[in-house]
Amino acid sequence: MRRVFVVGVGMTRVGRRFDKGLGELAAEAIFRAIDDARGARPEALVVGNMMASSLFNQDNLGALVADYAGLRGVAAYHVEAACGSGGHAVVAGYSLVASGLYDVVLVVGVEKMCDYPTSVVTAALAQAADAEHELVYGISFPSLNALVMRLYMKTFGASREALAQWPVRMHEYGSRNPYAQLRFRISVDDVVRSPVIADPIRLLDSSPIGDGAAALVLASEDVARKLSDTPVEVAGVGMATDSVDLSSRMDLLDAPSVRLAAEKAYRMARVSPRDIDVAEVHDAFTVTGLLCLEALGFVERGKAWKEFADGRFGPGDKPSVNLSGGLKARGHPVGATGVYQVAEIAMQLRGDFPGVKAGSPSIGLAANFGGVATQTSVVVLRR
Amino acid sequence: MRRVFVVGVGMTRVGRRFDKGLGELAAEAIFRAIDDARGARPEALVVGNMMASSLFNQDNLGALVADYAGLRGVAAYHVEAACGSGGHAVVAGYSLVASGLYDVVLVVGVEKMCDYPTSVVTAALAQAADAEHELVYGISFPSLNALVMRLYMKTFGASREALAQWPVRMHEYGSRNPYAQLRFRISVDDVVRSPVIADPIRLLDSSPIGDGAAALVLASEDVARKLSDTPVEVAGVGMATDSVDLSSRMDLLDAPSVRLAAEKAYRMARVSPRDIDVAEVHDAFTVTGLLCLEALGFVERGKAWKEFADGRFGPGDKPSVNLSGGLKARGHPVGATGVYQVAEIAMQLRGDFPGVKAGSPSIGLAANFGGVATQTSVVVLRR
Amino acid sequence: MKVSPARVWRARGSRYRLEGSRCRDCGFTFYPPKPACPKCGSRNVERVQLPPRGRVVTWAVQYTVPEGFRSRAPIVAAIIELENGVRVLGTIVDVDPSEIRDGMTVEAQLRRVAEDGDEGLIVYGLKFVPAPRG
Amino acid sequence: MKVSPARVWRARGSRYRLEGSRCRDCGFTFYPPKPACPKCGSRNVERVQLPPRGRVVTWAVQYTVPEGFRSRAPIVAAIIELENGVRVLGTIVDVDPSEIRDGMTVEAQLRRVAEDGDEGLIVYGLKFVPAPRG
Ligand SMILES: [Zn+2]
Ligand SMILES: [Zn+2]
Repeated sequence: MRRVFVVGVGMTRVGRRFDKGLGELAAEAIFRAIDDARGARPEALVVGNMMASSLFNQDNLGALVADYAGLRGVAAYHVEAACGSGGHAVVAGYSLVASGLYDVVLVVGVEKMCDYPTSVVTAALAQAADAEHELVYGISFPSLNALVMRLYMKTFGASREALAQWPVRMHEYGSRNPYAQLRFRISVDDVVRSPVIADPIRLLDSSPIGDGAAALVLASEDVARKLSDTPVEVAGVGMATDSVDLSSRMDLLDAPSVRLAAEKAYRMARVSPRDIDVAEVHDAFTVTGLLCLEALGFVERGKAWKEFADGRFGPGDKPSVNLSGGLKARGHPVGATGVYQVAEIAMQLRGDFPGVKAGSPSIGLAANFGGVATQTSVVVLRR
Repeated sequence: MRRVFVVGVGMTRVGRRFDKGLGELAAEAIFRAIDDARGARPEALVVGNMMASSLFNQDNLGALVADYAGLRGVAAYHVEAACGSGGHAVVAGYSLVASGLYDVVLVVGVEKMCDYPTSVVTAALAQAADAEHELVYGISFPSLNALVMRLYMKTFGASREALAQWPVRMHEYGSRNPYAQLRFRISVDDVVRSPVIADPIRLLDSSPIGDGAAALVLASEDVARKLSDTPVEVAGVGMATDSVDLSSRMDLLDAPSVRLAAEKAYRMARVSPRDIDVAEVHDAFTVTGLLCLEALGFVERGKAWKEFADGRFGPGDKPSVNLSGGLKARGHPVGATGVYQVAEIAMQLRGDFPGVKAGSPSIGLAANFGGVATQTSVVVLRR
Repeated sequence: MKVSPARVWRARGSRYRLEGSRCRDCGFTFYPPKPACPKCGSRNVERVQLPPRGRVVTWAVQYTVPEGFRSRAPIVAAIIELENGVRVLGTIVDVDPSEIRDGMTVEAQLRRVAEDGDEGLIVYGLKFVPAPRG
Repeated sequence: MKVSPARVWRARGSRYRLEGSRCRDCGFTFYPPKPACPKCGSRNVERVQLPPRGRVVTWAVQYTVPEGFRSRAPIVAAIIELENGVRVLGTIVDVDPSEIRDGMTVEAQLRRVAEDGDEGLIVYGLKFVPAPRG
């Protein structure tokens, strides 16, 4: 297997970007990633996106983004895995380099969600659910996660206030990340009194709606040295699935797709959960952040809420988690999120992440999923 | 680079499949491919599809198909490249094996188009065009191809009757392919008198609307020997892009994405166009079939219409083209088509294609694109 | 969502009659029905009628609803464990959301669930209502 | 198609005023505008106003139209080569389709192009009409 390195990263600040369409916004992140990789010339492009089809009537997205970024002609395709599209695009891009097909591959995640009213975005997000047996009843994506949150709290005895520690800490980190959508601090009180979206999920348990794009330049070993002084190795990748419908899940408090994807990535990188210094996990909602910590093996089942509320997983801890502010505060432009995560971990390992730093980490991890842990990608990076 | 082999194929007959949804139809093809590969156990799944989002409100398609096919847990993602989604999914699946990430990978293309009225399907197909500058004006996908057809006929002096030879021959082949949607013969007269869809394109210049699924089992070299007595090597793959909008195309009668993708695939397989014995090319419309023959290097620019009308490219010719009946008669369930093509070529090379046979071919090629040659994948197979 | 007669017709078993699938190899019964078993992967599955009654395992009261469902807000989503142990995700109606309790018994009834705009098809399906005692 | 005020506003340059981009490095001018040059890849591009007049290079007369455009059928799609050589894909209106000829001169005018259902936004954009002689 050829070794693959991240040699360039680029992000846009998540937020309302009424000024740019899908192609222009993706190009903005791509230009930054290419500049960061000393003007690398990508031979192929993988685009992670969920909603271009349902909100913008735009397919053929790989070609569209290539052309808008001045890369007309390169190989390209679009990867969809709902809110996990970005992370899966990274794995797809990884395999294009590792296979020997291409030496330099660009991965970009892009999503535009702010153009439309919340009800329209809610309908588009619900496409992550089973259209025939969930979406048809008007059940929203937050609602599916609320089912899990209520069960988590009851089963493990977690209090509302304890869970609120997650968004509080995320906003704390986000306030120091220049790319974050929500750069203000909040209190436990703010969380538990914020408007109810899908009881027990409140507004501040939920990631915001935002536009954003993030890009990576991946390169093979020999090329990587020319494009970067601080290449970060993609040491392990894994992907796994669960059912789309929640009805037939074996255990709603397990996240087997996260567990299986992580096992594969750990095995490939020859590391264990204890070796991870810094991680970005998929906290689309408070409860999914907690489930990630458990399924990734950072903490025992049912204990993430307690250990997190007690202060674990902060900067310097092993691992420190979501120093970007996570989906909660950095933002969650759904199909782009997984690429943001890998870019942030790469920067933490290079030492130039512009927000809260993890210290001097050498191994990092990004976990991104579509649906309620329906399909997960895990990427392990090494300095 | 690890060698990759096709060790199993499975297809459904293209047509109206009101009895099955996306998951069930994909599973039908997957079951056949797995049975053909001696009960292979895939570790990963790549799903090619264009319209699940726009027609069925269903994202997270990789996980959905995995679960419906009894593969819950495997790695999965969905690849979109409009009508070229299937071929790009094959390349993505190839790279998952060639990279060493997985030994056995399933690729499935699935599309359901018959549930909705033609106007709704026309709108969904138009998502292959530029939403902001083409689709917004009500311009349809056949119309974009009609622009090219008129220009082709005028520039190269091709007559309406000569072009009609394409669909006539495709229906001849299709009538002998048990998987084909259109299994009846037609005459030149039928073509030139068929209803006008987007003048100069008539109904019989156009591929039909159909439901279908096709699947491949891909395996690494050592595993391939266990799963098949007649493994077919994926000897070369290539992908390339052009603009989505037709406005900024450099030359409407060239198809650079086909040319570039083919060059890459030829180089990798160490073959030239003259070595190809059997090919399946993307005749979504008569003119795109002709452009493919030219851009793939089988015939000079502007001469495909003449050589085809004169009888070239039949069984036994080098190459013989679209013996399946092509998109025109086998059918074009858009996101599945590229997988059908590779499955058909693999069967031609194994000698068990159940329709018109190419003789004893040893090298075959499949070319599939999304849009008007907007993004193309080319796969070269070797016996 | 987009609706078509074929699409609605295909889902008649699962959405009108609460049909699931049962694996003849490992015995796992599940909803919605699928052509293979999610537990053991076997294709040896059969359609089975699921019992209409069950108990609430967990629920959510959803105030933000997708486009097209405004008149139905708030929507109560729930996981119901049917009498044979099979779990079904559905909605609960005819009840004040504040009265829903863990373990509450509910029963499936055929109701109108969605419309395709003002002039399109009407989609029917099962909703759960509090079960009469006894 | 789905429409939003932001989406319509973003396209105002290209759809209301026929703006394209010009590459300051290689000189290539193209439509629609993009942040990089399709020919040389340079990001050194500027917005330019394109001339409203041009000649028909090729055209199609489209009888089967997407949902929402039934009242506009048949639609004439065409590639127009503007006076400065830039090509634009658009529609031609106010003409009997049988009268369209190769090289015919046409001119862009602002027209209504689509509606988001009965009560949604109205989208405007440029359509081409036969140009007055002179
Ligand atoms: Zn079973
Ligand atoms: Zn230029």
